[in-house]
Amino acid sequence: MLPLDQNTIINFLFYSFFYLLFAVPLTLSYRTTRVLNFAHANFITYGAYVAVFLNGLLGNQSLLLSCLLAFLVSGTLAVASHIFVFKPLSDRGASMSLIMIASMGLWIMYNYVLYMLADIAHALSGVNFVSYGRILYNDVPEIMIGSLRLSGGFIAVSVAAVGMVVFLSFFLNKTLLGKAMRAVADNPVLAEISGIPRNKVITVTWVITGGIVGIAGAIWTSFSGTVTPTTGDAMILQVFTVAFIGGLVSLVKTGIGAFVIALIENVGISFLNAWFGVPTSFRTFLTFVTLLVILIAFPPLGAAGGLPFRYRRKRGEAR
Amino acid sequence: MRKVANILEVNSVTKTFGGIVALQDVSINVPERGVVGLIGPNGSGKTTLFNVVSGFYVPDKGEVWYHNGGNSERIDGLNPNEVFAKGIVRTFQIPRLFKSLTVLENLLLTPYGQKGEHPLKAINPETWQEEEKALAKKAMELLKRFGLLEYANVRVSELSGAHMKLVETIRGLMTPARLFLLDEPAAGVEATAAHNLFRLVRELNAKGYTFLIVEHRIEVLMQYVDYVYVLHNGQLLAEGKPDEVVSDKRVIEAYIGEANA
Amino acid sequence: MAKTYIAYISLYYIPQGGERMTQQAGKSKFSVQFIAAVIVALIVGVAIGFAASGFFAGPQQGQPQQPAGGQPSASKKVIQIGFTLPLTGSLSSIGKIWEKVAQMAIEDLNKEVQAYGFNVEFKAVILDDGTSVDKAVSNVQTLAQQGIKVVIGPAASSQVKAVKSFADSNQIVIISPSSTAPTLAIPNDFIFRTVGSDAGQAKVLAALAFQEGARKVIVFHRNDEYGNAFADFFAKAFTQFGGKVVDMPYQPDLSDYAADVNSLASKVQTEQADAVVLISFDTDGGNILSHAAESSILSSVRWFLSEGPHGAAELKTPAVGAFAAKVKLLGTRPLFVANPLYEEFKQKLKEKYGVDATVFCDTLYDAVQLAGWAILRAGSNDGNAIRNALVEVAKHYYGVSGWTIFDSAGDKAYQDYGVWAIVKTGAGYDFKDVGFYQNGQIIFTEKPYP
Amino acid sequence: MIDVVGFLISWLTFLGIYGILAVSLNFESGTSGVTNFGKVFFYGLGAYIGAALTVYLFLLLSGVDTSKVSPFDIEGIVLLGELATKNPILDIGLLVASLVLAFLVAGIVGYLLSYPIIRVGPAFVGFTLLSTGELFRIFVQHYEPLGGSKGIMSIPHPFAWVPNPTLRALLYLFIVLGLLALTYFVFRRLYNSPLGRTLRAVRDDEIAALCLGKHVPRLKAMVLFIGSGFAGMAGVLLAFYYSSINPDIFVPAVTFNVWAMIILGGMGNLEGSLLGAAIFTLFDRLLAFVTPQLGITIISPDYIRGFLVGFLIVAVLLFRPQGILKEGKIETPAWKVYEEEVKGEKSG
Repeated sequence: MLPLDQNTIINFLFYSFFYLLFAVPLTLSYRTTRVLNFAHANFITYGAYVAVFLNGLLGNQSLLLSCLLAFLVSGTLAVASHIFVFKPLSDRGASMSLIMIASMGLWIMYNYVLYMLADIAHALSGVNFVSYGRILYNDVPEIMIGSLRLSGGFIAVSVAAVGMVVFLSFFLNKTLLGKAMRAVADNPVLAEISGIPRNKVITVTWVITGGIVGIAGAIWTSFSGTVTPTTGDAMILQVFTVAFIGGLVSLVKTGIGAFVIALIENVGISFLNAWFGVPTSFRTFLTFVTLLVILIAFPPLGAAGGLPFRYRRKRGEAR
Repeated sequence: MRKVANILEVNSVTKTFGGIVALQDVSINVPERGVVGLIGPNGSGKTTLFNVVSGFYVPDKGEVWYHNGGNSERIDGLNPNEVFAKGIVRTFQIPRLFKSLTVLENLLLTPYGQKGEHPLKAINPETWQEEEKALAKKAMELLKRFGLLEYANVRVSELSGAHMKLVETIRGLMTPARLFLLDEPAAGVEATAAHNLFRLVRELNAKGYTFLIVEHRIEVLMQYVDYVYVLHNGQLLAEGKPDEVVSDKRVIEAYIGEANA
Repeated sequence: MAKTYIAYISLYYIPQGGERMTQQAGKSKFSVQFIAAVIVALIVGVAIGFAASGFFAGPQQGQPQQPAGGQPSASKKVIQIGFTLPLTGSLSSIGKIWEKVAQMAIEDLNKEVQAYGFNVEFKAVILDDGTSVDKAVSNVQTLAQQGIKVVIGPAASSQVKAVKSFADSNQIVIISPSSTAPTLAIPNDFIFRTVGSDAGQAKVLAALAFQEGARKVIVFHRNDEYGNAFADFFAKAFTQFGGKVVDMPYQPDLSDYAADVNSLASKVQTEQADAVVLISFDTDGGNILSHAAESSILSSVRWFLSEGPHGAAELKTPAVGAFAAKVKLLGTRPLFVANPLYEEFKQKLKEKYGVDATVFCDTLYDAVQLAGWAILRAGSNDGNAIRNALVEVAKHYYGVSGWTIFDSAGDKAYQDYGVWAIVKTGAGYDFKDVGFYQNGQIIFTEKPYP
Repeated sequence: MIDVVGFLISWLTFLGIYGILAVSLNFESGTSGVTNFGKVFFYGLGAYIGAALTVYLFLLLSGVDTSKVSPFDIEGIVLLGELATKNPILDIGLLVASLVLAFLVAGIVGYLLSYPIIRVGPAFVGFTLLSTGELFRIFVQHYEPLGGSKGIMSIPHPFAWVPNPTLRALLYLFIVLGLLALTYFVFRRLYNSPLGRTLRAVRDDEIAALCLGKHVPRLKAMVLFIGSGFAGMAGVLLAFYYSSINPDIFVPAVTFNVWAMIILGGMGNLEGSLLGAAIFTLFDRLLAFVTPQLGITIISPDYIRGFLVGFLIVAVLLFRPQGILKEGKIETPAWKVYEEEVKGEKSG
């Protein structure tokens, strides 16, 4: 029996769109800045908590307002990380792993700042912010298609995901800054020589990355049943897996990765459960296995600082 | 029919990258104890050829042969470390030294198959100390000979560009290597230093080493090489003695074409 | 403390020359070593400082305390009780409430013992273990090193297991208010639990589900020790009643469970189950229920819950509330039904700290009371004596969690169970105890759902 | 009065275990450039191998049929606790056997894992190992022969037969410190050898090292073998120390803690890792003496502690990237030759 019903499809799309919104900016930021940013998880969580604080402290019920503020907050966070940490490090010629570790430090730091903020907010209002239920917004409509009910959160995430794809494809292909961004991604040295303002490009990349992810985080509060300060952390491994499917280089492949992982997590595990009795708690396990399989079968050569060729066991085994 | 006098033979090598032909049917020969230049405009396939010879790429077609003494071996498709083990040393356009190590250490780590590189032996210094001392003596001699003694204990990240190139080149002398592949030794170096480097090449050549040199600065290169190959758009355009090549119309056109582009 | 921070901070500003430098300068190397030495010295100094302060201010059993700050209670003997609670980490939302319960329990205990004429003052030493095993162990060790013999906590069974070895060999009495793992029911050790084992509750939940007409249920449970053990016991009890059980674990600590809930829905459909039994904690339980509320399949079967989600704010939202009414959601939890002490406790907690009593608040409160009286009864700071006294004290104590008698394994021997529901109130939705378990069946005191 | 002896014993035992992790991680990541974000995987693997081997073998060798009395049920747990006090040879023998086996298995798994990751850059390496750790944790949670989510309990303490608890802890501390010393000795030797030099070259520039004839994939696999082997031994030490393990112990946070230690101490400096491990473990313990004095605070002191860990990582990388102790040079006899030559030059 195929476990394919309306809800499965809706859920699959939900996850796909969220992974798209979380992972495409990650790939974008990596390929432009060469920083594998663990603090990406914080952009998600901060976006979500902007919405949570607005709702819990001020009673805000507008998703649009939450998204706007989340864009600002997460975008600022991203740019601040760049200006105060990543830029000084890369200016000094620190290695890629070192910057990666610095982002790990930022990740831990931001996380606890959020816990502290939740504590302060708790002291102010008496509301428990460490685990916050789904927020109902009054400015996103529900749509009924026949018997199919599309929730406000679904409308919001679809609009955001489609909006991001349209925006990015326009921005990267048509605008000067976007083209410069691609040039920096392709060859930073050459881009610098040819007079592209690399620094400006990178700053803009961070704004876009943090901003989009922040918006997605805010929308997440209208989808997920609970928001906690570890919301982003618990998801970041999947998001990275999605981005790795794109080799951290290709935005299109990352997009495909989002759908693949969403498919595995929503439909694949149900199939395995129905047919082979694999426990459904293997859901995340499956994601990581996918990652390992991809790395073994199609190593992303040259991506993320690896050897630019495949080490051969025998003469001329592969090229 | 191979000429035994050649140390390196590249026989009609073709290499494509997803439809783009980087090398097409290129054949070059490097004679034993020769200094051979390889020139061509940007994107003509020089570096690809180097990458094929040094083992980074496997050619789609063609063969690469290496004749060391009476030993003839096919080396295409070997990994870079295996190519090195056969006695071919390669340098890079931007010197790739090990930045956190000192000049002396950069030299010391070059020899292939040191005893102390084996983990079980590394734990027991007795097994490798003598070898290490002998290597150190050899390295110090080299440094002395090339006037680098004062830099022996300096991290290479603090050296000037010219010194880096020098260290990268003489690093190969720590090994029994016969053939040096130099990738743009004169790039980014001022004229005097470039000439010094090429003088060193001739000096070493006189001692029996063979060189294949990719160089963009033709005016410097031509004074020092015996024979020149010209690549253009992945194909061999011309070859011959330096003065012949310089006057070759096709070569001039290729370079002018680049200048106009 | 401050000193250590200053040492750290001063470190960052060491001149950058060191980085560029090669190995030429012995001087700079020396300075680095010097700094390292200074840091080590500072740390050791701070450590000795603490040791010394502990020497002056710590509890010295049998001797009157020197007044610290000239409090009027100067002549009272101070006895410390250690706590290791999950103030951060995955259990932090209830840990925060427990912290307040612990404070309140100590206050009440002090009033009570002083009323009996004991010239002692109990003091809570509360440490956070972040729900981590390593920290729980180091907390218990730290507490023991301060001369504390009774430690309340840690919360999770995995933590209790890890501290067991240290507690047993150093005779530290551990009283966990919330660990329910059956594998910890070991006789003659120093581990006590003021909460009934999951086996009991699983049986009650099975009885509840069966009595409510469920014949084929899907047990959707956390894939951790708590969830797996509970599910096993439930399955045993429910099959004994003649029902059928389908096991379905989910991985805890995810950010969202929409996909899992979806798998659950398709499982419900393919298995033709008539009820879902959810065994979860608070955050994941709230998450799962709010997703389930959106599924028509899951809204058409009955739901039965364990004690984990009880008290979670996420369950009071209108969406979940409406869902609860639709599926006639019922849960079980350890509770001494119609215990006036518990009602009083709940009210007092709300008045004093503004928080609602959640799961295991009562067992924690009683753990503190038992610990205090046991220490007094033992009359010495000897772990073994306190352990023996604890068993005796518990035999004669009726607290907010009911009778506290321990069985031979040091676990709560008699546990009653109540049934809770989510009902509509004036302000929205809230939890309500609607029945209890007696002699193998559930007796409802009121009808929660029309 | 604070029990200083008890404090030192418990702190040093933790320090010993974390010290082994930190030194081996520093050798992998600081010296050889394998960004291992999955340290906890090998640590957990070792712990599980040691624990499972011990509880099964202990029961079998004591003549108990493990198919009837499972070491994961109450009966088995109680039985193990009773038997452990009576059988010194088995207690110690199984610890030794566990250490050896854990070293080998964790090492071999590390070696095999190098296959998917040798060709990719640090970002992929780090992340792949990180997710492998999670993979392992989820797997163990499901795998009943290893106790599943219950974990393994009542692992016989090697000195369970010693009646005095302080002496018992002290004896175990000696074993831990002995292994820490062994770890340090081995890595010190490897570090100051031509191998250490080559590994540093690989870290600096993989491609150039390859062109100089260094078999980079094999070197990395070898480093992962050794580093993982020692992490596996640390896991065994933890398992025997706690007498119980379960999947919840081996979360990625452990790896990040060890990373913070080596960054603070100095990447590429083995003594630095020990110092970093000492500072971190001590800081945690001292904090535990202070925080209860603060009572209920608005912001939990542990949040501030967590914040400081992250801040420390960032600040050290920004302002003192080499850590407290910076990377030293590779001490081989070559420097003696160098000094002689330079002296000869000057006098000559």
